[in-house]
Amino acid sequence: MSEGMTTSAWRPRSAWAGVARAGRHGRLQGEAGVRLTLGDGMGLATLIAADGQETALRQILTDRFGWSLPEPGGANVVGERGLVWSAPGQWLAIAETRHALDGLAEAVRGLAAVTDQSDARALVRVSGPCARMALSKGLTIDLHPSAFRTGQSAVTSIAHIGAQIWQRNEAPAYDLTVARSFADSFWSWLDHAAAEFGYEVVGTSGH
Amino acid sequence: MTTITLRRSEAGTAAVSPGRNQAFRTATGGLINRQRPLDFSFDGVRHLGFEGDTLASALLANGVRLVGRSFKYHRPRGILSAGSEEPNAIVELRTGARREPNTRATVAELYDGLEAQSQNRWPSLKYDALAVNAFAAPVFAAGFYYKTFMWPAAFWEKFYEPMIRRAAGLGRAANAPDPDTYDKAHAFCDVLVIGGGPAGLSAALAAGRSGARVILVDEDHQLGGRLLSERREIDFRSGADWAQEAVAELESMSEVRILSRTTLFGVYDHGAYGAVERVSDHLAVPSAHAPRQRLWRITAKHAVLAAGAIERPHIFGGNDRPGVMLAGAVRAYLNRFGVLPGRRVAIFTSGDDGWRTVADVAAAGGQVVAVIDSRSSVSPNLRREAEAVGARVIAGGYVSGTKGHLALKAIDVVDTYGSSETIACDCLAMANGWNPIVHLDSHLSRRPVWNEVIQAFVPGALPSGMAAVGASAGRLTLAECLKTGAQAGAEAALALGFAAAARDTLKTDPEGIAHTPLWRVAKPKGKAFVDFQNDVAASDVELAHREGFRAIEHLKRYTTLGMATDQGKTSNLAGLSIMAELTGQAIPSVGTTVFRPPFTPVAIGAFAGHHRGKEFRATRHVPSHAWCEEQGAVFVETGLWLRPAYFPVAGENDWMQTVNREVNTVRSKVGVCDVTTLGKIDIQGRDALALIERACANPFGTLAVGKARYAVLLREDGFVMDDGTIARMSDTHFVMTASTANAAKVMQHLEFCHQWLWPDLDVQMVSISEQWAQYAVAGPHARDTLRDVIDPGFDIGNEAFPFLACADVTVGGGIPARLFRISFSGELAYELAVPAAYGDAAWRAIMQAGSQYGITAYGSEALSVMRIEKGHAAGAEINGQTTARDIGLGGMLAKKKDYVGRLLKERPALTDPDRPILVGFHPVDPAQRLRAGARFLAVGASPSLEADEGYMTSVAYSPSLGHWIGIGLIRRGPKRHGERVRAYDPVRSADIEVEICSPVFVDPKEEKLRV
Amino acid sequence: MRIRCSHCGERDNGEFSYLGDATLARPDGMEADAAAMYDYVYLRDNLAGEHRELWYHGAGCRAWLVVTRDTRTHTISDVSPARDVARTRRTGEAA
Amino acid sequence: MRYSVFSVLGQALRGQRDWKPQWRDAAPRTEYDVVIVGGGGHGVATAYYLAKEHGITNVAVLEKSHIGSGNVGRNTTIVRSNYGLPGNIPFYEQSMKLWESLEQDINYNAMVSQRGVLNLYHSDGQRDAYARRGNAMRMAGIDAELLDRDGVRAMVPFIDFDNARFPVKGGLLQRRGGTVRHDAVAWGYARAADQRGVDIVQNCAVTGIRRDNGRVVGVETSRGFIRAKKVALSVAGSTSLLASMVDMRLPIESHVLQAFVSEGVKPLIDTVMTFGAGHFYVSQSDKGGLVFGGDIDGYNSYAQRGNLATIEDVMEGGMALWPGLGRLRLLRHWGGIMDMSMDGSPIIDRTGIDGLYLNAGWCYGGFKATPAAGFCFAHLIARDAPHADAAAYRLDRFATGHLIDEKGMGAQPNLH
Repeated sequence: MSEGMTTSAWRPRSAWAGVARAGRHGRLQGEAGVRLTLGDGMGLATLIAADGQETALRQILTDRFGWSLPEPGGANVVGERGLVWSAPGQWLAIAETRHALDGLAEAVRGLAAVTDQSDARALVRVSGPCARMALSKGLTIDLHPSAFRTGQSAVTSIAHIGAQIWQRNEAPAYDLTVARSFADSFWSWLDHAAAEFGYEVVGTSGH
Repeated sequence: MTTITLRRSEAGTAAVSPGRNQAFRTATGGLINRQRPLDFSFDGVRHLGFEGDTLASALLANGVRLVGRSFKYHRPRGILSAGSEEPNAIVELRTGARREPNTRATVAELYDGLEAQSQNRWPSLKYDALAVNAFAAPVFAAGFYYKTFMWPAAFWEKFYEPMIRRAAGLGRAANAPDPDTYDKAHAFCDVLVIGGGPAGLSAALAAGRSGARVILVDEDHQLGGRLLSERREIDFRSGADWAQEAVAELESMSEVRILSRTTLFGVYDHGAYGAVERVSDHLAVPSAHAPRQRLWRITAKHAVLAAGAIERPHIFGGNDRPGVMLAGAVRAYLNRFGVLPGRRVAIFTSGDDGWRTVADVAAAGGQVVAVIDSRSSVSPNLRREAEAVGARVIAGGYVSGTKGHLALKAIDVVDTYGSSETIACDCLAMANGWNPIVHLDSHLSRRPVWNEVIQAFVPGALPSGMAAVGASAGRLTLAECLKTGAQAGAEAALALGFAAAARDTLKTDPEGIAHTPLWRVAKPKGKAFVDFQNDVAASDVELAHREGFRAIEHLKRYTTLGMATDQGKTSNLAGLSIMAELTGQAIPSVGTTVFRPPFTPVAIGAFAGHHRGKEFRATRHVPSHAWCEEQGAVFVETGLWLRPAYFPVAGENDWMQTVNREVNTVRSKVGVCDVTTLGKIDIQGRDALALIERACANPFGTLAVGKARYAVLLREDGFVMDDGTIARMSDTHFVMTASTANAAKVMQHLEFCHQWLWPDLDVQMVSISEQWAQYAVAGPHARDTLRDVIDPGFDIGNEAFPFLACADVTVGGGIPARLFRISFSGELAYELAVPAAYGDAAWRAIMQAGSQYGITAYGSEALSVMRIEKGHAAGAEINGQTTARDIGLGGMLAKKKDYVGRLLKERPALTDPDRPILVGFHPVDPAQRLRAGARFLAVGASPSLEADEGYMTSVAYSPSLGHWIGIGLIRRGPKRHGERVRAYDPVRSADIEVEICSPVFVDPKEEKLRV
Repeated sequence: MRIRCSHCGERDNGEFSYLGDATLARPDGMEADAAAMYDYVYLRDNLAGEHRELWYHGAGCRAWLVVTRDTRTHTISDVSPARDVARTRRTGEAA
Repeated sequence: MRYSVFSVLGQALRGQRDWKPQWRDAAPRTEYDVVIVGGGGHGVATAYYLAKEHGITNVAVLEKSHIGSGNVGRNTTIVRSNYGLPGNIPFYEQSMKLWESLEQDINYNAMVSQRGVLNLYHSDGQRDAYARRGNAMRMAGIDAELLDRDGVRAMVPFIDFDNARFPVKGGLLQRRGGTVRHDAVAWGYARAADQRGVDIVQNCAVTGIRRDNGRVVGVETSRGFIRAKKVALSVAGSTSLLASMVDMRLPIESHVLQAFVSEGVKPLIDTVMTFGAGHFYVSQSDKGGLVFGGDIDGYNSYAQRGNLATIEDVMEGGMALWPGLGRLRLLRHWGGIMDMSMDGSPIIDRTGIDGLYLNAGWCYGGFKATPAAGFCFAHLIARDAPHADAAAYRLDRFATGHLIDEKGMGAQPNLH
């Protein structure tokens, strides 16, 4: 199936297509306070442990993928791959491309249900000196280093839109996802929130 | 008393001469920038002020004392205070769409070009026609309107009420869309310090030095609180200098955030606080990308309340005359703003604190004409100091009345022997003690308690994690403010595990706070006001007492005392004290008023933030949205979704023409519709089927892999919750759809069933609504169209893939997809699900593939027409008031399993054979139009509730039949096919005869969908 | 109001939706009778005081929670995952 | 003294000296024919109609605080009879008719202002649901008009027609709906009941309900035992607490509903308007403040205050509908405790206990019902049979399925 995909004439459309424009926006003076990198084409899948199978699942993920299953509120992401805690017994698996997760369902059969979500989310990486302040306009969780650090994640909402966020590094940089159908509205909020700091958009804007 | 000179602004002396009319500006002094003159206007007259001024201080500097008219009697009013408690000096600030009525001049920062107007007067502030009300004051006593305006009854709305409404109200709202933007932010801290005066600064320093995360909030633009307004000394420097150093130190701490121009307006449960930051209100217009205001939601582990205290006025005749001010305000104007509130100042005090005004007036070049102290015994030192500057001292006396029309000219003073005299003055400073600000600590339903020493309410027991300090805790001296603040800051930090180091006690100059409040003067001359803004006088409190309104809430509501924009900050206790006197009770026995948020009024826009206009709620777009936009689709809001409603093409000039074409094309050729908005839930696991069986009212045990089935869910009360389909992808894997409107609700319900009702079921459930774009391809050529979209090798023919089949397929050369043979339209139809990123491509591929068959895109309107033609229930029928039986689904309910809603659906009223049941309707005259919402009644019956037999739920013009059709609920419907009834629709002036028929109008034998 | 989700930590109450009394047990199975079901669906103690109640962390981890909260003061003394509470209860019933 | 323009003018000349308390602050006697628990609007109205309609004057209203200290003084003052279900329609219309003659009846100006109640709709589905409701009203002889967009624009031109997330498409208007000065209703009824001999007893908390042989014989109070032939509960917000004194569980939860008032401004809006796409409704008081509200906070509560999430939700609704509100300031917000019933409709019925009567479950609609609730409850107490207009408000309807669920939300009180 996966081999077939590479030959497809169909082009995927980025969740940000027609929504985000690359370049500098908002306040133009000085360094941009917020840097927004658009994620695209990543592989995402929900992984839900069957009752009583969490230990076995943990083992197999380590053995087969080198992944460790994060605790509640955790995110074990290295580079563009890893697992982000989403709910009790439930994680979001992340990989560079949608195909990179192709073998996951088979590998954990009987231990966990795997559901492809590669298309379900719009992902943006938020960094820059004012990233925290900009995000705090919509997020109702505390991003201060004493409360939220690299390797931590949260499922929450941002400006009435459901969101999942995890911290990638101490810069800090955050990966933030919202449901795909909300991309336009989410961006409108993000623009409003980041404009006073000046922000720069990097990455694809779709075809 | 040590006298300390305030830090003078650098260019105080000669560089800039006082502005054109700043006749009352002192030559030097004040925390204003005399190098930055600011142009402003009041009632169209231009004046100059300085940076650092408030509108009130700038007006006083220019000798403007009359600033408004009172609410009821339109009495001339001036400036009473220098802070946010101001009841009198409220103006309309700005113009046009930015006009802000009821703005307190005492806290409005001056900016260049500021325009303000007085309000509640006509034609002008000086000559206000409604000032005649003052002569009718004997009639307009508290509550007079409850006793009259009743005859004739019809006159209320037409005459009395409009008259009262026009006279009432204060300023005029702009009532144009607010051109500015608002922002929200969420902040978290260990210690929240509310108030940036000496107590708050001390608390913030103590907590901040420990490393705790501190947020310090102050409503002023400059921190320091009363230190800015008093000539006080801390550790041998001026209080203002000390405050500046404290702020500098706080600013150097990385974990301390200072929010100035920010009012902490409300305390909510579990450490949640609301604050509003006036980001741009000190500017003519906000700068680019900056909001006007920002609403802060602060979550704090501990809070230190250091909000200060509010000075109390005296209650005597004419105490509302412009020129009568709080003594602390007089000192604020003198010391902080370099303004003389009057040249000849009298002081009326009931405590030592008021005497502080004497030296300040003198130092600023004013004349103190008299000090009237209601206490008969006055300290010789105070007396000596006053007499040294030429003031008369009248101990044991009181001010009984005032003279002057638009401004104070003299006061009537009664001395201790009862003889009265008149003393000329243009400013009277009142000092009757201070009321701690106990507002915030009572937001969580805590009652303040009475403190005999300071004769005021102080915070009672506070919720854990909250401490009150300084003046707001009734610790009124500067030394106590510094001490209690530092203590509470350190304690809060310690409690949270931060090591807080104790510092040396700060030295302050001595101060006297001896005080014996005078709740009201014995014999006032003229109306003695308690609530200035609402024109509630002492006599109104007496009337309320006479009429039995003695409980504090009764007093407030009957007289409106404390209900004005200042919420009684200067009047509540005065009202209480008079009632106490009248009822012979102690003040706390009368009651305490309940302080409600917000502390001071907050712009509604700030609460809404970004969420207004189009951004009120998020908009969800379907995967085909870009194509729909390209095609000029007309969209419709469906919950949060924006769905294409129909797709007009050239030559079509009304929506019905378009929809008819779409329906006809589907029924004769093929069409495609974006149904992504349906909720989609992935259900896997050993017990997936068991959960489905318990959640759904119809049986699923027999559902084979590769098959889909209609599903109906009931609420536990037996009414229909939602319907959808469930497809079995494997033994342990199901995909369920829910209606667009109920998608989230169904997901929540299934989680409830799983987590709470049947926790032992091993089920893994997740929403896949966003993962899959889902398109209905319907019509005789649906299969032909899809054959070109689905990869070769998948047999979607009728035998291999019959009605209600489902399967995994691939499209576009290897892209995984799901195909369901289900039909909402009644045609041969499929729903194709593709990964959402390929939704756009898939849609275009379907349009391309179907073009040879004349495919059309169809929207929610055509979808709705076709489902009505097929008699399928949707939102209008599944409205929470209908049972499965009501909507014709009774027959499919399972009999041999337990499921949600099983028992209660059998209640007598729900199985009553007389209940309205879903049937079809068509107009007897085919030319007539049907309307949903019409009520059914027998032909010839006269309309009444008893005659009501049900109502039309959904209607459509059926292009297939060439006339309007409807479905609806009518008593015993299925037994009445062929009967004629009236569809009565008086709200749209319609009343037509309809015939009851089967709800399935098209292809009742379902031949089309099984081919 | 802030609720400390058993899984996510403290969140604003806007992230949750409320269902109600968590001390009620659904009369399960074909043997259950309508009177018991009526009682379960409609009647409430509606306590003024400590109240065990169901909340759903819909904008978070989608867990149902049993929150013990004083309805007079809103003070929350305990939050537990509903599924754990329900399992324990069923075990208790079985025992 | 009878209230009139003449007495007001007369007293103006006498320095308002001769006014008497509007009702006696009665001390409780040892026995009454009827004891009404709860001195809110419903309680005093019930006492008034017991006296006026049924000649029963040996009545006490027991109020734990002062008259009108509960929801009658905390609501957003709206009155209307625009209901859609047959169980509700005659009752609320009776209430509306009583409002229309109230002031002359009780000689108290409660400022009944029939300025219209306009419910906006934003979709075809909502329009049809309003048509369904409006048609039912019209069939019952009640005024209802379905306005289109232009009709709405003529009434409230300042709302957002051009940039709205959920554009306004029209509205259902009941012109006879409007507002009433809430406190005055409680005071006016208390005064009128008092004049007919009813004892208004304030600061008297009921702590127990005494029974003898399954029959109520009186109430224990903070001021002693009071014997009564009949006891009538009218304590919305606290109903379950009183019911628990006789071991009764009810289909009711107590929830907090917040209300809001802005600073006073000159007249802006002269109707009552309800947003159909968010939680917001608004009118303007005669004093100038915009009075507005939204949804309940949604959790059981006996604390008279709410939280920020709901406040923001209401304000967002307000700004979305009426962008000119931005610079107007919120002056005060507060919470009241509602009896939220399981189908969103009230209960006026006997209980399983002889001599104990129940008036409860008003959700957030009790104020508009005050006159009819008093009228029908008095009827029930006096005759031991329900008044025809309130016959549907039975306590057993949840068991029989005769629900009166206007919103179709089912047995979840916080959704009604």
